[in-house]
Amino acid sequence: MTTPSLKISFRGTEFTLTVLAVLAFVVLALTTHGSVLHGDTLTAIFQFLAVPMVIGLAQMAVLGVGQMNLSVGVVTGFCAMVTAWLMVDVGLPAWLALLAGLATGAAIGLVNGLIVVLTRINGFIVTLATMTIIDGLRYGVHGTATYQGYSPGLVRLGQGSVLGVPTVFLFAVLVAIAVAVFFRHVTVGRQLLASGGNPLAARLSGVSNDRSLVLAHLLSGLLAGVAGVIVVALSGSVNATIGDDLLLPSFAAPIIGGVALAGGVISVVGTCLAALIVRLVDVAQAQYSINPDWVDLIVGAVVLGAVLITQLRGRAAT
Amino acid sequence: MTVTAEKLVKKFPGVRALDEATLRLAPGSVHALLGENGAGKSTLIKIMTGVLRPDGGRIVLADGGEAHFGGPHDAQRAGIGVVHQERNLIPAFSVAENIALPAVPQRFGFVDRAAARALAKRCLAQLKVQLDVDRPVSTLSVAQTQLVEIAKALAVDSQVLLLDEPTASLTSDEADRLFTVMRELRDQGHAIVLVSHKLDEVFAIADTVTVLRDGRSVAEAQPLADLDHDEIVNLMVGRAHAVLELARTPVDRTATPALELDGIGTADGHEDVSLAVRPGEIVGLYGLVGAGRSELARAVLGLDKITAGTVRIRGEQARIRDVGEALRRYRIGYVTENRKEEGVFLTQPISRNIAVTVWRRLARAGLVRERDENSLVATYRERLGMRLSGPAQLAGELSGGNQQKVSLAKWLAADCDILVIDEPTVGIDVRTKAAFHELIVGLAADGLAILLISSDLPEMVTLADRVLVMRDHRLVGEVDNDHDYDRTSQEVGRLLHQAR
Amino acid sequence: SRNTVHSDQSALSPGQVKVALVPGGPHPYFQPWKTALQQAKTDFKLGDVTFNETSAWNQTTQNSVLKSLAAQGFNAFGVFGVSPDTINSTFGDLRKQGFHLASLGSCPAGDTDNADFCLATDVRQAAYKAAKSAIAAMGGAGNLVHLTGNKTDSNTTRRIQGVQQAIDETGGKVKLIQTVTDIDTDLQTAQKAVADLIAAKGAQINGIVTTAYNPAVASAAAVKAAGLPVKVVAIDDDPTILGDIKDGSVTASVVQNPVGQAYIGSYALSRLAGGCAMKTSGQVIDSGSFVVTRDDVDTYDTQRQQETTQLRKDFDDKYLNCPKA
Amino acid sequence: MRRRIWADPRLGLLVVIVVLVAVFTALRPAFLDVDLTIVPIQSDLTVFVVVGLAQLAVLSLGHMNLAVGRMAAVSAFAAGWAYDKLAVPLVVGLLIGLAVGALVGAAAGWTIAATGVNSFVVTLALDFALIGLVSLLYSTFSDGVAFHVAPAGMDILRGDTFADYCAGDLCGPPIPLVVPIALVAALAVGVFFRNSRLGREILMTGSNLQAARLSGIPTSRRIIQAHTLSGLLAALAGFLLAVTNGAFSADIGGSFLLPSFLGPVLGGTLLAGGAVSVLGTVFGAALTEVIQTGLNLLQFEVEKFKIYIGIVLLVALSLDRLRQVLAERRKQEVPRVPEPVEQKEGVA
Ligand SMILES: Nc1ncnc2c1ncn2[C@@H]1O[C@H](COP(=O)(O)OP(=O)(O)OP(=O)(O)O)[C@@H](O)[C@H]1O
Ligand SMILES: Nc1ncnc2c1ncn2[C@@H]1O[C@H](COP(=O)(O)OP(=O)(O)OP(=O)(O)O)[C@@H](O)[C@H]1O
Ligand SMILES: O[C@@H]1[C@H](O)[C@H](O)CO[C@H]1O
Ligand SMILES: [Mg+2]
Ligand SMILES: [Mg+2]
Repeated sequence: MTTPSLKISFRGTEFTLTVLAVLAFVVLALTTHGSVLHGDTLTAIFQFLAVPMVIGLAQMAVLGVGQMNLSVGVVTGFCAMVTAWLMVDVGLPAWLALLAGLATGAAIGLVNGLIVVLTRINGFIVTLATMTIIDGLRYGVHGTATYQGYSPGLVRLGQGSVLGVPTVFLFAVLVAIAVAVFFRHVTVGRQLLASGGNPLAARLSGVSNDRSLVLAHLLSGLLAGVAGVIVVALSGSVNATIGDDLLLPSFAAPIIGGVALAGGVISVVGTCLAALIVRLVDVAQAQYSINPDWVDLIVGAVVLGAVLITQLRGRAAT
Repeated sequence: MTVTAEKLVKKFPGVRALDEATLRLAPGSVHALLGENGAGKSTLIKIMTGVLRPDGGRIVLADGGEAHFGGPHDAQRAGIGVVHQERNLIPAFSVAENIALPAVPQRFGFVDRAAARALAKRCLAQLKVQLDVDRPVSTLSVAQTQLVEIAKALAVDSQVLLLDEPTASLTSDEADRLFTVMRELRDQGHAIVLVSHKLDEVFAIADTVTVLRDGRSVAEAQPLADLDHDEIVNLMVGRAHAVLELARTPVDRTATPALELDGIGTADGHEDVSLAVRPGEIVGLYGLVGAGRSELARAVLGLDKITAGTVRIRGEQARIRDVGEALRRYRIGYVTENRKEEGVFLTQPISRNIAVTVWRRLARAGLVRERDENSLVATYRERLGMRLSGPAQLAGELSGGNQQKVSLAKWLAADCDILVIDEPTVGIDVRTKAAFHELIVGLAADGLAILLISSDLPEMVTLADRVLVMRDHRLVGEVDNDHDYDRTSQEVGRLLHQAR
Repeated sequence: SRNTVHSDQSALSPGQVKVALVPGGPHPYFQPWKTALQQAKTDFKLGDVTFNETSAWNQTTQNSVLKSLAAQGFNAFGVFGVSPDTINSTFGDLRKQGFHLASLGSCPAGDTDNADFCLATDVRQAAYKAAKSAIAAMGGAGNLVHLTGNKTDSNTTRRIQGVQQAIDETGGKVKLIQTVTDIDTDLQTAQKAVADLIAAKGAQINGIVTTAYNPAVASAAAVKAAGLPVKVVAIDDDPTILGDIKDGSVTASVVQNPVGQAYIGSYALSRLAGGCAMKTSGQVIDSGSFVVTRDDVDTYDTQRQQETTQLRKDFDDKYLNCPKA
Repeated sequence: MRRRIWADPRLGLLVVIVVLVAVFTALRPAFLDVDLTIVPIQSDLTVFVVVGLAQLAVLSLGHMNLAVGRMAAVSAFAAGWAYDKLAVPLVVGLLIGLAVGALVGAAAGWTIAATGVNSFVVTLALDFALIGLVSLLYSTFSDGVAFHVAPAGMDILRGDTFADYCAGDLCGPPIPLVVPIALVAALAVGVFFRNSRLGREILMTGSNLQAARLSGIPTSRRIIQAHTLSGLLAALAGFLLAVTNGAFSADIGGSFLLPSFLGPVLGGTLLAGGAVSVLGTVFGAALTEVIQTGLNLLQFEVEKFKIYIGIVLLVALSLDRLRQVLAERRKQEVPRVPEPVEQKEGVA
């Protein structure tokens, strides 16, 4: 079986982004005299890449049906808090708490999706409202205080590595592969993209757009939950501020990665590569001691630049 | 399988699209569903395929049971397949996946791509179409998407197949292949419904006919053999339809051409295209799909790049950068061929759709009054016989033909000297078509210079003073039209197919 | 302009005084305000008290919270202004309408305070102390990093100045290699910034001084996890930080006096409502800051209580002008 | 033209607003306190209506402006700088601010029109860039993060209501002086999109870019103009906020983004483009403000407060949907002229 989408395209967004990422890495390595190639630095880069990657995928899942999910950030924070609460205050074993954290994310996503379908209110607005609600719930768990000292085993696992690769990053990669397989090979995943690409055509072909919408939101919530448990395992301490800075990055990754806002076209690889590029900007800031004001300027330029380059390459190709 | 749609009623704001319409289908026959634009044909088909729910009436299946379609899926399961009037494909998906979409072959919840591709290949082969099934649909031409759409309907094993204007954008070759498949299916006992405005093809293939007029069935499942062309038209129109003789005013061939192309080459590949259209003249531009006629028009209007030659307007050399400049400075209008994508604003009221080209003229101190727009609508509603519930109705709610009228009306309103009209009557019913023809001739009589692009040869012969034939982006000859169909069509055919 | 006087400016009995404490938003720093406020209510027999942290770090929201509370009948406010640059206008409005106001925990930017008084940490001084103790822990030489909060907050500017002063006093023996701002927004951002910093410069860093909560939590955890010999000085005494001091991952924390701010602030407000006036309107009063180390982690609160008692005395003796009873 | 009033989304909003005001007043009579509730609500509303209009200006195209807040911030910086360093009068500073906002908006529009990159991406990138820029500007040109200036008239504009102006015994209503500014802006934007050629051509561009181009509309110019208008209105909102706050500071606009969408979208403006509702935007902003103030008066703890605000929003929106469904049913019964107001459903 030959799958056309597996062919490597030298014109696609993924290729451009790969070149960009490699280039950025080489420049960083050269100008810091190899500092970024140092084990600790690499570990830090990839450990903190896991969450931006997964959160980008969470946004991508709903962009696939032409929706947006403004609640991804707060859901991540809420799931992290719930997981920690279950371990610290309820005393559940870590694995059970993690599962509950994931289930919480999925449940919130399901509710988002159901509201969108039942009320026909635009998902942007629905998730704006649920974002506000979850933001409140996030503080309801433990107020402003920080959870710490839960399951040392989990934290050891979260901060550890396998063959030099941080476990959380490996986990994120597995999640990304699962998401890619879902959208490429699983029937409901394809139907979801069909709904996003042309809802009327999908409906006329017997695809339930409502089901696609609910499913996309559910997946988005679940992935936000995944990001939440990654935070719990990686950082060893969580509080209600977790997730505050995730909303804009959640959009930046898929959009730079070539995902269409209109729906129907997604790119898992592009989203992950874009997350990496944005992450490299952070790293550059620390390496060169850049004033954070400049970092924002740079991120702005990188976002626009990456998209422009892809666009221009795309245009040149046709 | 017999299916009967009995006394279906469907109400839309302002209209009863169906008013107790009945359609009886018998296995082993091709059934033509005819009617003017807006008669309710597509609505009937949408109800029979679960897309719309009727406000009255019922659908009875073979076993005498009443069907209640909650959605397209239910109709599909009941064995009813369909090709809708509008294209409905997923742009980013491959041909194979689009064809397989209504019944995705799967294993354990995973798409079985091999099976999907095999299915797609089989359906395309049935239509004798060569197409890479892995190509994304977004890269296909209009005709190709139409073919994929038909293949998709064949993919579901249905006993009843409803085809809503399937040949509108097909070449006659492609249409013939479709008819062959339709005959095969008929012979296997399928019931097939064909909606078409091309009566020739209806007579060529259909066995029985139902005619809709204003949502009512004025002929129900009559054998087509009992009727002739004129009788059908009279049924559709509701009165004796006189074929009008269009009186043409002779053109002054010595006058300065209103539009003149001299040795034009374009980025799209046109070479050395020269032509002239004089005031009062209708110059036809004929060719097969893909010959480059629309592209030439687009280049003249500044939408594509001109790389060689000169354009002269009323004798003056002109550099047109965009449609706005064409309209305002040179008084050229362009009636596009794709009304849905380029011609009308589906989500906007009809008034704005028509007034968009003349706001500059209507505006007082930059402000436009609704009253002025509405009177424009009244004018063209009358003049073009548009069926609409009011100026505030959204263009998207109109039937295809009426949308086409809106698209033309905006250029008529703009009061141009030169009109480029691209495929004006695709999907337009006979009466409207005649009215369009009358209109175009009238415009020429008023002194407009008209460049008419059409793939409808009879239309060319009816309207054009001269027919230019384009092939592979070059003009290959010119036929002076004496309105004798046989002679002109032979001439044109010769030019079209002669060896180079 | 609007001159309607809402709160009766004649002397109120304590039972008529209703105090509302309004922090900038939800933050661990303000949690002690709740209990201190209740204590004040009992001790000073206040009519009613409330603690409202719904401002969500948004000045417009805080303004409407304040007006809503006023409409509810609260007549004395202790406010941590979200935006030190604009809070004075809000104070001015409320003052005009006859309410009593204290800026608590943070003073408005600039030299004037339209509130009756400001009772807050001298943040410049506190940052100076923090940097000093970090430098001491580093042995008086080496490289220091400063992690802090929102750059558009004038407190941040003051803290940067305080740290710089301590650095300058070492005569070049300690170098400030980086000041990282804007990482107090959320914990994960702080964690990421600290991880990157340690990865890039871990070997050069001898000390980290943090003057915001999330960076403090993140630095303590990161240094502990990496097993680096870096001295971390944290801020405040949230249980997490105290735990870090006890287990040695944090060398010291500069503790402020939120309890004193809320308790004494409420006291002074009730006195003002009772007919007293500030001798100097808009007076800035330091609520004190204390360096807490492992040695005094269990006892530092005594010192704070003493200082708080002293604060009350100072109000009675130095700051307030009260009619003789 | 006959219009069915219940089919108008704005009516639904008005009903929800009235009901909420009644409920809040019953629970907390202080809701009607003139100085502490009515007047401040109007001042806040002034800012948020203009913020909503700034977003609406590009929603007309089916675009988004994620940099509304930061456009307001740079404009406020420019105005503050002019007051501080050039000591210009109030109006001149305002004009400078507006010009800067318009310019930044035009730059965004130009980038979008010239490159064809999605507006979401361009304004997202611009937002990042401006966050950094604003901060750098303030740290270079001011004493850190704000200009504390009060040009003549600013305090009056900030604090006064018409009730402060009396002719004999007759005083004006308790309406802040800034309110007419927002009203004029709303009216102007309304007329612009409803009646002006330019505004209508922008809407047509939003409705179908290709068809607009082929109808002779200079679409690139219209895109730039819509974004310019957005920047201009963002600047006005920034100025109004600076005036209400009393200082031109770096954090102006920091919380504009969500309200900018709430007003228009609650008011029935689609994200898809081609149709806008100015009156709806005013009502949408008013609804948000009423909910916020009402819940403030009810004094919830922070987490409950947020939860309730979200729930009330959802309920308000769902009620509006219910009204639409009912209106649609009636529409089926009575043949009527359909509204040019749009209802796109399902996958957006
Ligand atoms: N969604 C809709 N909303 C409102 N009116 C509609 C809608 N769909 C169809 N109509 C109206 O119903 C009538 C029948 O339309 P229909 O599309 O069935 O015509 P048709 O016979 O297929 O015409 P054509 O030959 O032009 O395709 C027309 O008057 C049309 O304007
Ligand atoms: N068989 C084909 N395969 C792929 N693309 C095609 C094919 N035929 C036409 N096209 C494309 O479709 C478009 C239509 O061509 P063009 O408009 O130049 O032709 P035309 O002579 O105007 O034909 P039409 O009658 O369709 O208007 C062109 O962009 C052309 O490249
Ligand atoms: O001083 C205070 C506290 O330390 C807390 O961080 C809240 O904001 C700061 O300005
Ligand atoms: Mg039809
Ligand atoms: Mg063509």
